[in-house]
Amino acid sequence: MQIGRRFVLKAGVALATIAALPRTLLAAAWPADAFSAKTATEALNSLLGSDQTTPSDQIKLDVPVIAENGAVVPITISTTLSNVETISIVVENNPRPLAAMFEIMPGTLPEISSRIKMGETSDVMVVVKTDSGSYSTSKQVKVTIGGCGG
Amino acid sequence: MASNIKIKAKISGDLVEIKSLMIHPMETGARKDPETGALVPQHHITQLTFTHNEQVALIANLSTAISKNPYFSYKARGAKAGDVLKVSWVDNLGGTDELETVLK
Amino acid sequence: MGRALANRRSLRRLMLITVLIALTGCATEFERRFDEAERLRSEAAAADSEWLETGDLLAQAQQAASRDDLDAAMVLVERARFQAEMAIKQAAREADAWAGRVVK
Amino acid sequence: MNLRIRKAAAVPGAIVAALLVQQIALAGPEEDRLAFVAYFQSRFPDIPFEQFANGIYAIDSDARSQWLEIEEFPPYEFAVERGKELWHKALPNGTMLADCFAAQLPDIRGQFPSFDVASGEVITLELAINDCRIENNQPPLEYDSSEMIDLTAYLAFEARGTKVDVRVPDDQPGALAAYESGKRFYYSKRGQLNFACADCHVTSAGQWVRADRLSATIGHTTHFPVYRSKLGGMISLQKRFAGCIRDVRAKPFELQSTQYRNLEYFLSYMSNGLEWNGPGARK
Repeated sequence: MQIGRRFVLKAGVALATIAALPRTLLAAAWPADAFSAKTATEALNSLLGSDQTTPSDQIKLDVPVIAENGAVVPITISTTLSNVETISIVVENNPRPLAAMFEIMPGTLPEISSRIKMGETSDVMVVVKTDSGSYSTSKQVKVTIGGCGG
Repeated sequence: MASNIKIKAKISGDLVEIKSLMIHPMETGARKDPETGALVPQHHITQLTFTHNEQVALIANLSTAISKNPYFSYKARGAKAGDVLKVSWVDNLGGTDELETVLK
Repeated sequence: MGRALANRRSLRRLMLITVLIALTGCATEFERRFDEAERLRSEAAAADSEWLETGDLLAQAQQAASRDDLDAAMVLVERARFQAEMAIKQAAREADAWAGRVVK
Repeated sequence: MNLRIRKAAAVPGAIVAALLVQQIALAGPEEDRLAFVAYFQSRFPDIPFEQFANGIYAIDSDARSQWLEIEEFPPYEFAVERGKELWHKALPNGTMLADCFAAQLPDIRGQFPSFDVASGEVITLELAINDCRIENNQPPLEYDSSEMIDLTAYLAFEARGTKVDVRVPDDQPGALAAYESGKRFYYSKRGQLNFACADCHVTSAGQWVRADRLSATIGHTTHFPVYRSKLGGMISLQKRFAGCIRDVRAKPFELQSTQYRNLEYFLSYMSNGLEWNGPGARK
């Protein structure tokens, strides 16, 4: 389903056409099972068919060492890997580890920034899926309880 | 009325950097209402789509682990002034919002 | 007494005291202590020195009294009185002490 | 009522002389400010003066980089946009809020807090906005309503780059009294934890309280209203005062109470010379 949809998108069909596609096809787009998984392994198995990823130093992950506020943790990801299809953010110690999965279309560079929530100190893993496999890197972000901060 | 989505785009050469910020509570479903003590139901954007001239550029599939009032940025090639950029989202409760802008 | 007052929790403190006196003909030990603690609380407030929970403690004392739980009510009133006294002492001490901290 | 142009009331020379003596005894506002600047510059010799307007982000580099990420596209921009619409919308009688202020848009924020001779009180930007509404038969806005926050966010944004220049006129005994009252508030211990504002933000500035670092006094008032990530929304300066006061377990005062306005007057004076850089983003 995922592949079929990407094929359609790569063919450059307008969004209006996609919106007209059967509901089931669109529903497949938001991977509900992966998002409801309670462990990183489960989430990756559901999302990519395997939790096996190749560690790669071609992925750059910018996250703070100590999060100022676990509710807003800036994250920037970029990679020099080619033919990137998706980029996923997995916060291992969150109750639902999969935070986001970005589908990168041709012409779009694999350079993404966002802000995520972290319930506690955790490794943040980024998985980049290309046409040749799944690659990953991870960094620990410490989340602390505030002192006063009014 | 002020839109609930904002876009900033910066073209340099054939590269464009797109930043977007939107108002959404991104409720986890685990937070209690401070007044009533009742759990606030989960309410989050599930899918966010960016298109350039009606071609899909980026789809972000999201969970509640994206911060309140979500922010995203990305870069794309082949952009030029006059291109139409559109951001749209749907959330788990059927809510939607979108914003269209012309690159300058 | 408690039964007669059961529905009066939402009335203001002063009203409660008035009603108590009206019903019993005289102020009980609890009422006297409550009155005193409330007087000290407002003295602390007038000195811009009231502590965070003193008013809440008094409200809780009132609720306990209206449930006929006088033991709990007395403990709460006592805590409120202690806080108010400390706050007044704090304000008196600070009347001069603050000046010694000024950065020169 | 015209809030911005006030002729200095004539004060007999004897009173002026008496006040001068008193000021020397108390150390005047400018001496206080210079003492603060010297104190913080000796505590943080590597931080240029103008950086103090960024609070703790002037001091902590990991926190600073996260703040800069937020500033890439800060959520307060929505408040600024809404505030701009509100500002440019006429009141029912056709009056614009701008008509109540003599200054140009970028200078309105910087006119407050100021001492109002007629009422003998410190006037904040929030009071001035409400005075304008009342003069035009509109109900005042709640001080922490989104409309008020949005309007002040817009005025703060327009004021960016102008310098804080709060005045405590020498010929206004009431002004000095209000300033002194705010100063005294800042240095007085209060609450169950027995802390003065100054205990944290002067003596312990830069130190950790659990996972937070304490900011310095100078720069405290330059960037409000602020988007707090913790709240996912905007708060005013005085709401922030209330938060600090609750943290030391003292009972907070009403927003725009005399206590808070005098405190704002003193604290804003301490930021003189820094740039207005609101609205801000904080954790």
